[in-house]
Amino acid sequence: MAKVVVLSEYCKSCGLCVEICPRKVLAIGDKPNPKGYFAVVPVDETKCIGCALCGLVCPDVAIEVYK
Amino acid sequence: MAKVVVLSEYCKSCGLCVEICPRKVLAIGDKPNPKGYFAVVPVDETKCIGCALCGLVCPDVAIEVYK
Amino acid sequence: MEKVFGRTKGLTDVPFHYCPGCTHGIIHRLIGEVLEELDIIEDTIGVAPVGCTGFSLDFFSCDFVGAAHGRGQAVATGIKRALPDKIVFTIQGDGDIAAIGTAHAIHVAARGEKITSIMVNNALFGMTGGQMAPTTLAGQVTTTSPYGRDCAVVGTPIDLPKTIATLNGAVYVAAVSVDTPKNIMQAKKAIKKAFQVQQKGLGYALVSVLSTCPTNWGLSPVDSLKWLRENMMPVYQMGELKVAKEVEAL
Amino acid sequence: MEKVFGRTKGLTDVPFHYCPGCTHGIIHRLIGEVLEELDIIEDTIGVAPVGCTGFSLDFFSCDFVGAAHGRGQAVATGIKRALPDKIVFTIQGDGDIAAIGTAHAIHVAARGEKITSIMVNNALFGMTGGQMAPTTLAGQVTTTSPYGRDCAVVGTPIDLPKTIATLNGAVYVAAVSVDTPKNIMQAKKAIKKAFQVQQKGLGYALVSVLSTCPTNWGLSPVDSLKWLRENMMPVYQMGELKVAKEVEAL
Amino acid sequence: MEKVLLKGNEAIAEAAIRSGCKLFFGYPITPSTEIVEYLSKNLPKAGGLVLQGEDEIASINMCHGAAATGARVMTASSSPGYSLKQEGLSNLAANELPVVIVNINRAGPGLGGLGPSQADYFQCTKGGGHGDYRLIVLAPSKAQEMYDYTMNAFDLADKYRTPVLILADGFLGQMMEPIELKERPAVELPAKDWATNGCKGRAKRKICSYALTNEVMEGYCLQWEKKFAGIQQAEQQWEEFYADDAEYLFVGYGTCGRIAKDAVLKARAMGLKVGLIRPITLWPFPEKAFAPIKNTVKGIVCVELNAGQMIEDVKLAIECKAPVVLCNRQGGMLPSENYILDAMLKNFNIAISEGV
Amino acid sequence: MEKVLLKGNEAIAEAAIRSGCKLFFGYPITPSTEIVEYLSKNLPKAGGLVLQGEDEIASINMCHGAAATGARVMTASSSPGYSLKQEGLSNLAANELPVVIVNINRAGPGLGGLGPSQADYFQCTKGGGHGDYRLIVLAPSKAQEMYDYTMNAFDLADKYRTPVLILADGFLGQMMEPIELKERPAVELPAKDWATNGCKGRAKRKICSYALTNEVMEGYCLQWEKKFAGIQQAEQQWEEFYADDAEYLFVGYGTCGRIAKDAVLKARAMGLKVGLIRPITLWPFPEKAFAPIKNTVKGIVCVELNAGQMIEDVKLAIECKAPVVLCNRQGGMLPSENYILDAMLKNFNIAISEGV
Amino acid sequence: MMDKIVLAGFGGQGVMFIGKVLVYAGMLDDREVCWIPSYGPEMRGGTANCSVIVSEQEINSPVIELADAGIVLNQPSFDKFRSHIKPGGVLVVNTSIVEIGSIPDTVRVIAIPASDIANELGKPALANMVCLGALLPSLSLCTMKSIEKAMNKLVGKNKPEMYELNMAAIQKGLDVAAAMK
Amino acid sequence: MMDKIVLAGFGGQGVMFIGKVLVYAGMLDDREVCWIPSYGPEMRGGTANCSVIVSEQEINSPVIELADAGIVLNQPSFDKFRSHIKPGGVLVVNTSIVEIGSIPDTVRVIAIPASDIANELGKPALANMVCLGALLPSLSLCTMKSIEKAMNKLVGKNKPEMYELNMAAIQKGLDVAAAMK
Ligand SMILES: Cc1ncc(C[n+]2csc(CCOP(=O)(O)OP(=O)(O)O)c2C)c(N)n1
Ligand SMILES: Cc1ncc(C[n+]2csc(CCOP(=O)(O)OP(=O)(O)O)c2C)c(N)n1
Ligand code: SF4
Ligand code: SF4
Ligand code: SF4
Ligand code: SF4
Ligand code: SF4
Ligand code: SF4
Ligand SMILES: [Mg+2]
Ligand SMILES: [Mg+2]
Repeated sequence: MAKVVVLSEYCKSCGLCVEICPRKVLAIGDKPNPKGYFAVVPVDETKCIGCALCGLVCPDVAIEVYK
Repeated sequence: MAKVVVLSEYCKSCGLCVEICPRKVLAIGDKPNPKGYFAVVPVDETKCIGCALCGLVCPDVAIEVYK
Repeated sequence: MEKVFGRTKGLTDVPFHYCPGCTHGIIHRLIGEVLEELDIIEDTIGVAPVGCTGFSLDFFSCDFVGAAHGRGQAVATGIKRALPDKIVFTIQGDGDIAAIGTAHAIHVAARGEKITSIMVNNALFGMTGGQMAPTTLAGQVTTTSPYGRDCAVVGTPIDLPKTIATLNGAVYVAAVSVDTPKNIMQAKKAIKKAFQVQQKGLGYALVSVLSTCPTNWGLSPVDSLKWLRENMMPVYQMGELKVAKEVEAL
Repeated sequence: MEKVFGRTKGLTDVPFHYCPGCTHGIIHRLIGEVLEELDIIEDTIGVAPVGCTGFSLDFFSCDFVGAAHGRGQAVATGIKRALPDKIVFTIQGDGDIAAIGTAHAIHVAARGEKITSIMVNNALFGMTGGQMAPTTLAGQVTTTSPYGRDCAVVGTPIDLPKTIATLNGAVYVAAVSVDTPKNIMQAKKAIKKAFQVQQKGLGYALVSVLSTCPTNWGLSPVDSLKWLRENMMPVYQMGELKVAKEVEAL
Repeated sequence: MEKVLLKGNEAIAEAAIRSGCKLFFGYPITPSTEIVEYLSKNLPKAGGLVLQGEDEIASINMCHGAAATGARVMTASSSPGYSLKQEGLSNLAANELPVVIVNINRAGPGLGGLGPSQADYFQCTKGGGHGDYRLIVLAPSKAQEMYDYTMNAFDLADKYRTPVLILADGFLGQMMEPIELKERPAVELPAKDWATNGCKGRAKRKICSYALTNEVMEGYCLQWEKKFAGIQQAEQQWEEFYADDAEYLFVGYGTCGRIAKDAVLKARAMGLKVGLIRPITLWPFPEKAFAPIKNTVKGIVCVELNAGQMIEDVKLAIECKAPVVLCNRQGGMLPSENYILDAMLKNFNIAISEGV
Repeated sequence: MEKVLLKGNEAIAEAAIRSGCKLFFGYPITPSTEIVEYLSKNLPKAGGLVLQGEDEIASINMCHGAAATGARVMTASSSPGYSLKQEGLSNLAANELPVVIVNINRAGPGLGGLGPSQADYFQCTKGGGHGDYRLIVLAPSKAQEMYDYTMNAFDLADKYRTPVLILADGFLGQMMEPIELKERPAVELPAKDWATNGCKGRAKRKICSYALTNEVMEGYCLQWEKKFAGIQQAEQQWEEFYADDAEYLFVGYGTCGRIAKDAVLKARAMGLKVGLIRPITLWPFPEKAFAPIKNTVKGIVCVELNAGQMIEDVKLAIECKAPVVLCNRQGGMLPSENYILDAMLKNFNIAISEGV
Repeated sequence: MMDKIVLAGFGGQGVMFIGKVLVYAGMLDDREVCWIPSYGPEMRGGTANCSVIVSEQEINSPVIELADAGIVLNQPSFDKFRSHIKPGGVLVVNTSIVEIGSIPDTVRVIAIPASDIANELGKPALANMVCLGALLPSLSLCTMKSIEKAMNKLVGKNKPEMYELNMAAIQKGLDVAAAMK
Repeated sequence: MMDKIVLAGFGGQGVMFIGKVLVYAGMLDDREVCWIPSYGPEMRGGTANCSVIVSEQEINSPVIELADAGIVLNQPSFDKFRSHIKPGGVLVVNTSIVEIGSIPDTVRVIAIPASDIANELGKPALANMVCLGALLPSLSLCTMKSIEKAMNKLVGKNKPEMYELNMAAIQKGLDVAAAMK
């Protein structure tokens, strides 16, 4: 069991986490955050394996991973 | 037959030519030039072999060698 | 459930000012993690000269001093000489360290200043809108090389770590990248070692990190990583360029 | 009888200002001879920044520009870029090129400026009365290292040619000495090659010449040559440090 | 003539090209960077060369070398970068080398901000470098003047063999306005018979500024002093705007000068006799502009984007014969025409009825 | 107290050591070099460190770093080297970092000569760097003052968190005079609760001078302006010499100040009411010294080693109420007391009989 | 007569381009014009904005204390510029992205879902042009005709299809706004 | 009362040292003193010179237009300084090296073959001290006694034999000059 949390106020919608996730857990969301970026959201949370690759590549430290 | 000429107004009496001359042709003179340096003079001109080592080491280009 | 990945204590909670997808942020995080892991947050003074990293004073949890463009390493020298027991590091752009800061880069290495420098190499002046830097690649288009960098006129890109490695006081010199998870892990290792070198007082340590500038490269963040990989990594000598004997033991 | 040795046309008839026995004079003469032999006196513009060579503008027969301390290579770049068909050279001290002029030294090499630099290395700041330079030897006493250069504090002497050789645009880098007739002849050869490199437009050429400073070393001219031989030559890598492929043909 | 829209910075660059500037050495810095960017694109087409120096010091010294050969050459920077050029500028002045320099003043001191500022006035006009020298300083107030004054700058530099500075701010540099790309006026300039460009067929030349004795150095100083005194007499430039009958006067240059015009128009609309003197040359300061009014003007408001610098020159120009007050904004902020008009009304207790 | 013979430069260095200066970063340049040489020998004995920077820019920025930690730190240079420090100085002022800087002014512009000069007056007092800032500038006139003022400089720097400059010339730097090695006066100084020395047990600190918006930057500027205005009120220093009843006045600082004293004595011996004001702080300029006399003095001779710089401040200080003429030498030359007395007699048509 | 117009949004949203179209339009009509970008470090990741003045008289002060009209393309821009419009002025708001908060009621707000409209036109990037169209009728010195000339100058020759798309978006914005009245 | 003294010669001839002896002597006598080296690029290979002022009053102007006394050790120094002595002043000339050319006849010249005398004393480097001895009687504020104190301070403790040699040379100079009168 693993869980990914996106701190959406940090997210800038760069898409690097979306690209790297081996399970396609993440996707660009459709709600702008206060800065106007469409923050990433986990679209298929249950598939997350907690590999933390998304966190590793996130340039804005917007991701937390739990396991 | 060789000849060494010291342009005494250039000479600063550093002694490098005296030291290098294989024939001991040169020596520090005893008359100050206009700048007050005791310019080198050929003391035994006839021994000069025109090797030009003195000219080569003279930092003030004060030496001419003829052959 | 346990947190297996999250924000390091080495960083404050201020969001980065960087453009979306800019890997400056990754490098910041790695440094923050190293500060935390070595437990030196409270003993460290960071220095950031101007450049995109110039606004990073807010981002790290340690004390920080802002320097003029190019002067980070001189400022760091002053700090370290005043406080030899503290840890002092600089984070600076390629333009900063390899153009206006060249003399300081050479001389902190020559003197063996016991400081750590992280160079963020994005092959141009990012902050000012993407001009050519000494590190700009052959043929690369920037706002001041609109027809592509012409090496016949301005020379080939400078590989600063290679040059720094010739100086005795530089005991650890590495060039790393943050384009893939694996390289990110390796980058962190190098950065950590560069701080450990200082902890042990061995000499000067430099880590050059290849980084993207999606904004000025005119590429998406994902494409930027690819561009970096395909264009920059072959040009710059990668890996540990110099590991002095006393550093090998680390 | 024929004159087999005498004053070259490359020099004016103004007596040098240098101290008695200072080998700056020998180096000047060699450059003058090379200018004459290559028949480029009228096509050459020399640049001398401040330092003992700073007053050499009167001594050479070619046009000359005086530069601020450390700025000779930047000034030379400006001249060469304006007049690409002329020959441009700098003559500068070790302090000048390896301390305040560092950035320019690195970047003329990086850019491959088609100029020739002659560095006169006497292991200290001569002009200002003998202070420590980055080139000062370990343990050497100067007015600012009164207890001898302490490398643990200020680093080991910098071997600039070695560092310059890492830069692609530097196509010819040599270190020579003028302590013996044989070495003087070799020095001249290197200087000549450095000018020929420029004539052919191949890139940047640097010749470092080890030189004495009897005044500030506190030694007689003869002892100074010995000191140079015994103390400086083992520290600095001598000979041709870099001969790029295109230069080999010369 | 067709007009084109250009940023002020681009106008400077275009004028340089059309002035026969063949070399540009510079280092990017906001808000001056469009100059090097525009030239990188367009100078090569005109047979010239842009070379980025490794820093501002390299750049100004490259200008030194290029100018020594007789070529027309320019560099541009902004406040911190301009500070780095001070030793170089002092050298250029001492070596009497014609170079055109641009300082797009941003807010300082220190790293400061990028907004428009006039806080480098002292640095630019009184010699930020060591020793007695002055730069001719031209202060445009709109894009067209960025263009025109740049052309003038190259001629003045060659005429007097001296570095000439264009001083503007980020606002003027970034703002886009229509420009007439006028042809250069024909000017007669002295031959560059001092250039070090190889001594074929003539005696060798040298360009340097050191003196081995104090006596010789004093001789140099007196020569330079004389030259600068000549420039001071001959080259004062300013614009007058409703100044001849003005009882109260604004003095402001660059951005402040143009804003003050609207304040003058407003005041005139109120029936107040208010005018403006806009210094165009900051050095030489246009003292002559003040000669006719210094005994009659009732009060002067000096409008500046700094803590009060040019105000000293204004006071000296009128020999302290009327009150001079400062109206300023700092740090990149601009005053509005209302703000400066208010300053005048309040400081001098001008009742609006007075004029009506 | 025992007197020792020291060169002026050495006196500065000794005073720095006795002021608890722990770090010196500098780059040799005639005629300031004895400072770094003396300290290289003696600072280590006092537990301090001398580090030669790779250049003047490195040196001033090393000072920046050291000062940020709260340490007392100094650098020294001479005119061309001082020019190179301008960006750094602007940064120090903006970052409010206490550093003592020495400029042993030599003849400029350019490479110039090594003789005594005051041609850096503008550069030193009006801000040679970019932006609105001032250095507190102290101008000693003899070796003892080189010592005393240096001690004062460190305290002023810490009191106001601002860089302080000692401005002297090569003559004062090289001349050897007897000095009393006075103990430091006890002074209370604010705690350095802003220093970046590791955040153990407290919130992190940062020292920087950039602003992301013009509004914030204007706030900074206003703060600095206020601080400098406070210094201007509180810290004017000057020496008066026969000034209270003077009808004619010399104004001169440093070397000129001491030479002018002999001119005053000669004039007084002739029965002329001549006096001297010797500014000690060049910034803030001692306007207060002129307040009592500005309505009565008949004429002022400003004695300078330049083409006329301080004369502007003198005119402003007396609001142009009396004629001010320049008496100067340049390029390293010094005026004699006779030369400057003559200038007074001639310019103001003072018949010697007038006073007798 | 004089139009002072502020334009704001994210970097990628093309506000600078709106400004350029307006300023060219003015110039080609022989007006006095000036275009003032905001610049500075805050640009990085923040909002981009510029202003344009089109005038019948010489433009002395380029300082815009309160604008006659404005366009805001994103939330931060709305928040910043809602207080920068003079009483009686107009603010065009891209309501596809912006939530209209409080705003002085002296300001006439033209709320238009520009991004959605642009999407419909097949090019999301055209939201800026849609807004320009919506603003056009409120400007005193700028007509559709001059905009056409400007657009022609700016993109016409090189990219005829872009010219068409831009003009279509402007027309659409004009129409939608007119319909809303 | 005030003595203004100029001292000139080659770098190696010890003129600076004469100056130091004089200035220390003055200080130890509680006079006001000041020692002014000439410095500058012209030093390299040229003449070295310094001046000393010993005074009963505070020394304001340190500028010496015309000196009361001088010592010149080589030809270039003589040529330069012969015109720098005030009428009635004294110039000691090392005639071992210097050829005395024209000089204002208001100046009293003490011509002394100092280098030869120093040679005889076994140390050619002492020509400077010989000249100092020759000058001493002409100074108003400097006695043999104070010179002794100064020499003691400057070299005494460290090199007693140097002290003796120096003092002997000074005495010799004094004697020879006296004998010449
Ligand atoms: C003295 C000075 N010169 C120039 C600048 C303008 N400037 C600021 S940052 C920068 C270059 C930034 O490039 P780099 O160091 O590579 O950092 P990046 O932004 O790419 O991370 C320049 C030229 C300045 N601030 N100060
Ligand atoms: C900006 C500046 N800094 C310092 C100096 C003083 N200075 C002149 S030459 C010199 C160093 C000379 O040493 P080097 O270059 O080795 O030449 P050398 O005299 O030994 O031949 C220095 C420090 C100066 N003139 N200008
Ligand atoms: S932890 Fe791994 S699997 Fe889970 S979201 Fe992140 S990258 Fe995908
Ligand atoms: S990598 Fe980070 S910033 Fe980028 S989209 Fe994912 S969470 Fe957002
Ligand atoms: S040429 Fe040779 S032999 Fe003759 S003097 Fe010179 S060194 Fe001696
Ligand atoms: S080497 Fe030259 S300068 Fe030296 S003594 Fe011989 S001739 Fe004279
Ligand atoms: S400009 Fe480039 S380097 Fe700077 S923050 Fe943006 S993407 Fe990163
Ligand atoms: S000081 Fe040294 S380097 Fe300079 S001329 Fe004298 S001996 Fe030569
Ligand atoms: Mg970069
Ligand atoms: Mg040297």
